[in-house]
Amino acid sequence: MLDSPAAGGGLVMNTLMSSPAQPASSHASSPVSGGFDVHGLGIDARPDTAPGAVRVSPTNGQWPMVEPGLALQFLRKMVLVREFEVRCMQAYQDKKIGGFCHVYIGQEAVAVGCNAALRPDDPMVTAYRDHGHALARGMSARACMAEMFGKVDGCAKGKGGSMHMFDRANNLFGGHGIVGAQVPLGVGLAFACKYEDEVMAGGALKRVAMSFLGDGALNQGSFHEGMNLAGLLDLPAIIVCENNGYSMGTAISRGTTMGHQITAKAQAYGIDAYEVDGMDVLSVYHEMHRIVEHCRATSRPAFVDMRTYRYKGHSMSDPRKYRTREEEAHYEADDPIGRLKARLEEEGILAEAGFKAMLKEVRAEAKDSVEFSDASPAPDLAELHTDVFVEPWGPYTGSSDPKMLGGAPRVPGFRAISNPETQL
Amino acid sequence: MLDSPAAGGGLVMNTLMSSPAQPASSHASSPVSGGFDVHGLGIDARPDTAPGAVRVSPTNGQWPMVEPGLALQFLRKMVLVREFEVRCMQAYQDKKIGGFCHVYIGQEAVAVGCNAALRPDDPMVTAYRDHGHALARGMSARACMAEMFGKVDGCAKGKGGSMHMFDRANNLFGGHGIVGAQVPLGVGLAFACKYEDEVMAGGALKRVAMSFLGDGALNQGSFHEGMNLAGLLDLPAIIVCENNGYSMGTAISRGTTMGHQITAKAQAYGIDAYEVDGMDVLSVYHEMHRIVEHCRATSRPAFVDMRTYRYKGHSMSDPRKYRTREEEAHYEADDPIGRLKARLEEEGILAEAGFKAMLKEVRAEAKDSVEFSDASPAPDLAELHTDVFVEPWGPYTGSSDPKMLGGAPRVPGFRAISNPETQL
Amino acid sequence: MTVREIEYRDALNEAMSEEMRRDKRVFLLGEEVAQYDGAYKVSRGMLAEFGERRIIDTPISESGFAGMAIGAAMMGLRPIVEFMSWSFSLVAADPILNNAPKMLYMSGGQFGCPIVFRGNDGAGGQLGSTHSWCVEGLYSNVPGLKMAIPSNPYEAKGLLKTAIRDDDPVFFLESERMLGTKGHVPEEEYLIPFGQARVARTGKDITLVSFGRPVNFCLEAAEALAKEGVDCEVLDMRTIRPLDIESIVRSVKKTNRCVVVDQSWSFGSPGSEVAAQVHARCFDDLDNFVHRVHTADVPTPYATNLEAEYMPNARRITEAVRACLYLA
Amino acid sequence: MTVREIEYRDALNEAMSEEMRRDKRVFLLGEEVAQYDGAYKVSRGMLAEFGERRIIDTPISESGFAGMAIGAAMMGLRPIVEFMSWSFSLVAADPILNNAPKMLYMSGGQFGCPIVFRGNDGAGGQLGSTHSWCVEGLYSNVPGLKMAIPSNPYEAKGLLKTAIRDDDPVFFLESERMLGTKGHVPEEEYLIPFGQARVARTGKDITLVSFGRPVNFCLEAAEALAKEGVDCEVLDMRTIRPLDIESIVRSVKKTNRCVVVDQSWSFGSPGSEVAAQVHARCFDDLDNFVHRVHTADVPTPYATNLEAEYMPNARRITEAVRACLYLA
Ligand SMILES: Cc1ncc(C[n+]2csc(CCOP(=O)(O)OP(=O)(O)O)c2C)c(N)n1
Ligand SMILES: Cc1ncc(C[n+]2csc(CCOP(=O)(O)OP(=O)(O)O)c2C)c(N)n1
Ligand SMILES: [Mg+2]
Ligand SMILES: [Mg+2]
Repeated sequence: MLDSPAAGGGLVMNTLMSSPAQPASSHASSPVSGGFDVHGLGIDARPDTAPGAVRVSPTNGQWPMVEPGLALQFLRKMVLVREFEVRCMQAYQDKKIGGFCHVYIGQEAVAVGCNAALRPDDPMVTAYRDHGHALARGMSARACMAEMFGKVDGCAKGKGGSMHMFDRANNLFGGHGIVGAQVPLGVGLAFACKYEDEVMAGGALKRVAMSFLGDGALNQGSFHEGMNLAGLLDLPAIIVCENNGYSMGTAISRGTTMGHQITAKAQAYGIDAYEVDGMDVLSVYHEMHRIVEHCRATSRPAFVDMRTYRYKGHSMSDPRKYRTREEEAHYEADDPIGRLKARLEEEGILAEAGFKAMLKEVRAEAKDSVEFSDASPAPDLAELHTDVFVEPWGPYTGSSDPKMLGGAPRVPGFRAISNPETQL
Repeated sequence: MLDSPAAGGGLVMNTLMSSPAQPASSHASSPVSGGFDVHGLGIDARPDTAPGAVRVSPTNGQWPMVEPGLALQFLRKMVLVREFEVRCMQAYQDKKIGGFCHVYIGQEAVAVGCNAALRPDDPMVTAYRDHGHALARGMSARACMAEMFGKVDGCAKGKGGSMHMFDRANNLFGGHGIVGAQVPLGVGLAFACKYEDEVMAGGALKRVAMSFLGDGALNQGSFHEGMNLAGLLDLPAIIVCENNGYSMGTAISRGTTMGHQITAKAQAYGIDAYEVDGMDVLSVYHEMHRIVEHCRATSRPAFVDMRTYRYKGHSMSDPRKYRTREEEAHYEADDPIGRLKARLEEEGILAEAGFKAMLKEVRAEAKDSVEFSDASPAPDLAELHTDVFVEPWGPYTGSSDPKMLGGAPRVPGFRAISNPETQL
Repeated sequence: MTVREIEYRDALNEAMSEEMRRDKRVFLLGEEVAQYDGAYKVSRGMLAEFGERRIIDTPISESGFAGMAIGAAMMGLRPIVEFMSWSFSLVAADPILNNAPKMLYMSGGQFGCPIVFRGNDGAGGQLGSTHSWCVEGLYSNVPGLKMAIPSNPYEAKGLLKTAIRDDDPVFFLESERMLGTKGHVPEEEYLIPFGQARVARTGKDITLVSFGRPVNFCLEAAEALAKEGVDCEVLDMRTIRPLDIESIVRSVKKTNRCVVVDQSWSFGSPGSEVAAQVHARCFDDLDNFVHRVHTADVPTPYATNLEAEYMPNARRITEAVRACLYLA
Repeated sequence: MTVREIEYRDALNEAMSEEMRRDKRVFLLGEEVAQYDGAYKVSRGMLAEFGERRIIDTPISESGFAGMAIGAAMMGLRPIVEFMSWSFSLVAADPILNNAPKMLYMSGGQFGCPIVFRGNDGAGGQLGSTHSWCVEGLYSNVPGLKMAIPSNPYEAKGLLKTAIRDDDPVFFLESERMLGTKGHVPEEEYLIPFGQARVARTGKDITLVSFGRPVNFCLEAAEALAKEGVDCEVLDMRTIRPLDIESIVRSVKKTNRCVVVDQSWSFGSPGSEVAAQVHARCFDDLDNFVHRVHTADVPTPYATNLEAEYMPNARRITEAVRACLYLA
């Protein structure tokens, strides 16, 4: 155990192969800190045996600071996600956003830290709680907000909505609405990374694919089938479980066996499993950086139990009766933004005035995204019938009126892949 | 490790809770015996910590003999299954059996030993390789064979076929054709056992439900969802993986991560896992008896890695190119029937003449099942439209000829349940 | 008779609660049905009344818990499986289509499957492509199942009670869009038999055939058309399987024109089935071909305006009626 | 042109092998496709030619490997996913229906899904209830996918090559019953475009519309009927989506009668869709309603005699034709 409970995240590699003699549940009752621990397990710090990675460790419970520019970027992005989500909630109340809307407040360190550990050409895929990932990946707040407003300037022209954020330029392969469904997709992204390297590009690309899922998705068969495939085919797949302790109103222990130690799920597939403190962006970044580079070097999949917490309800209509306000307050006190801000001030990188300026800028950006989306036009009704096929055909409008599809413009060959040696 | 490699099956309970410090893979390279081990792991004998069960152990590598009448029943049933399957193969060649036909030769000890460990009122469900289970449960060879012949005297009037053997009188809830699909069903049988006890019968019944699956089914999501539910709801579900080392032509190591130690799959759900030598009916019986009674007492699920081998191809058309004839011969030398016969002779329970008489009788029974099935009539064409609904309605025969279903007779209330306090 | 107005969700709740009081074999399981009182509050209060043995929260494992419930039904229990949305039933397609509707047949009549699968069905509310399934378009193709789709609170209660008592698997398609809709539901017990359409409006000029929520759009369109002097008969089919084709035929033989309004995609849908059967049965009676109104043949869009255009609505129904009457 | 007869399975093999030679992005995955040479030997020899990177054995995880292939397709690869049988695709219904056909739409045109799902479809051979699905009855309801169903070796090769080159998801429905059937397949390369029906037989009295294996039953029935002086036109639709309704309409306007033969269950099927559309487009041309021949509306029975009665066959087609011509 680390000295300071606040430090939280020691990197833990949990495989039957590497440390079988270490009783996994020895710290089962130690909370992360304070009296609340929705995950039912403290994070302990067993030795990291991952080969080939530069070792970065917390000292006195604190993760090393990163280069100031990067640290400020972390802070700015986390604040942007939060301010953006606050605007979302407001817009949802104002009925400018429809459908389901799942905000990411509390989990910002995860998307921001994970994304920073990736290369821009590494593909990423996530679930429906996806605004944070989209912004972290580089989607503009405007495109993200306009999508939720159902406007033509949205990332998907308003056709996808809050749960389905796609961004081809930034290699974000979607938010996905069906719980667990994105795991096999993410394994497929990893498959493609490896395939392109081995069959087409001669080993030059070395990308890894990162997939996110919620703790509730651990109970879907698709997660298990995806894990087995990743393990079997030795795919560069990094599977990050954003373990916020709840799936809707179900605490993890009520829905998931071994919920106190979900790394057991990865061990069942012989996949290296890590526990990471997701409330500290420095922890996330350092840990994920090593996991990512280890994966890039070995093409072996990894599973991450990313301990985090969502401050708000599951979606906009959730009264959160299944947990106490005290528990929420406890986690809010452990806030990733607050934590980084304090570190930056402590280390003299950021002063209060600087933070205020950043906040002002970010708030303006969030506000602008709303104004932009208000002003953006609704998609033309003709859009109803586009993007159904790359090579259009149809539609079948019933017996009254069969007619041909207007159709989307041909998408030119998708992502350009290094000389596919094809006559196409 | 036991002294004699031939003994094979020590009972192993494998949970993170009970023996976390024991490295699971320490014997990973010890074969069961000889040079072949499709499972990639020797069976070791860690202490059995299952509470509340009478301890029966092998001495000098041999499991204790059971009461002679029971032992002879084991032998007879195993021989019956084998002789029956030989007849099936013949009838399939003669095109009297259609569709797919998966024979059970080599695995007889599993169905026979497991069934003997159950009470007749304990429900059972299995996959498509189900003739052995049907016969072990008590279905007549006639009903089983006639089903495969597609005749009206078949257990399902010829409507189910080889993969779908149902026997309500004997509480066999089907063979099921979709790989893995029967696992949630079996968990549901366990659910019903517990529900009837708790909600309706006041704890009087105490049944357990046994489900079988092949090693290939470990890769289906339904297995995982079923396991999680069984663990979560504390169901009296015993899930037996008939690990014959292959799913069609795929050796377990090529399709299943941690294939050398599939108990890891159960540990992921906090479910007690056992490894049992499935080539020795005494091992199967003793081990399963304790597992079953432990489950009955605690209502906790159990998972069994039942090591076995199929001597024949996956189905009738399989040339078995994926393994050597030497490997097959090795397992055939370890034959469950031969093993029990030798023990019975050794212990003076059965003499050669007695065995011959038994064999003759059983062969006659198998032959009779063929003759009976030959003579049995095909179902009446009207049967095409029966058994679609308990409360008939329909069918929709297309626009040309919509008409009402003749319909099955109302099934009277299914299994009679202890006073359901219903006004129905 | 007391005139009492309650919400669609409460009508469903009453149906389940009454049947659970009546028969201990009945229980409810699904995601968030117990402690959360139901994601949409349909099972509000039921945990308190029936306890956790009979109101069971499940993990997000549709295939697992649907299969589990089918096993329990084979044992003689009578599970009600709540899918938070039918859109989430695709991961459970194998147990609900390969097991439940075939068990009786495959076992030669030995094991039935008295189970109700229920949940929200249909687009609307901007839930986007993955969450807006009208599964009647898919699943009604499968024999061995019954399928009910209530159009208002009264229907919801009466049909659900029948579904729970039915000895066969019933796919019960509710509407998230209507959960808060109020309607008359008597205190007195009633059941609505399967396979008997309801004449929601009598008329002589044209027959509108519909299922579930769109029945209301038909009534809306009929009101508007009445002002133009067009007198529509509206049939609420109540069940898709069994389909009460006789009532349709009777009506069409009177009106000589028919429009089918079906919220699912057009291709190979209940709507095409009705059209095909009406043509077959009323070949000499029809003055025009059966017109059909469906959702557009595209994945469900998110944007408000696109989604509104995508779905059947009173305007589109009115247009179809006019076209069918050669008024367009 | 060389006259060369090869088996249906080899026609499929050639289509895949040629396209894999042509385009490195194409690969094949599925259960037993590599080391076993295919459960039905369709991929015989392909591991030897293309190696284990491109011919990939998978575990029995249809949902997992279908989803994985969809992810790979989003990256620009062109997977061919073999389902040993389409009957096993129900466990993968979510990825194949919720992801593949909707990705382009949900992403506003950013990510397509150039993938082929292929495998055996249809009853016959006594595989029983769980293994005899005609998934066209279920899946053709879904927009965003294309669906091809070849009726002989020539069609199988030409359509599969088109499917592999198509930039959209294609559901390719083969027939285990026909894998050993021989037919003329030229050495020279050819592709068969989607959405263009083939006139398998010209005739003037009645139009038989069919898909896949039952096209052959129609031809058989047509031969028999010719002896009775009934001259049938037989259309092999080739693809269910897109449906070449124009060719059907052209033919029906000539013959004035139509029978649809569809191996799937009747309710809400491709057959009901064709009937509904033909009635709409040929309302004034038809001398009788469109008659339909389907499998019986029951789960698939195992027994030989029941299964034979269950399926569409030449006798039942002949009866429907006679009925449609008022000869019965
Ligand atoms: C297959 C499926 N079942 C149910 C749902 C409804 N649903 C949406 S989110 C959710 C909870 C998921 O929780 P978790 O995976 O922990 O993610 P979190 O919301 O905590 O980010 C549920 C049940 C769904 N989208 N898909
Ligand atoms: C979902 C599904 N996929 C594929 C198949 C085809 N199939 C039937 S048996 C089998 C192999 C199963 O192997 P295993 O589970 O080890 O059982 P065993 O045959 O060894 O008894 C396969 C792939 C199927 N029936 N269901
Ligand atoms: Mg969660
Ligand atoms: Mg096996």
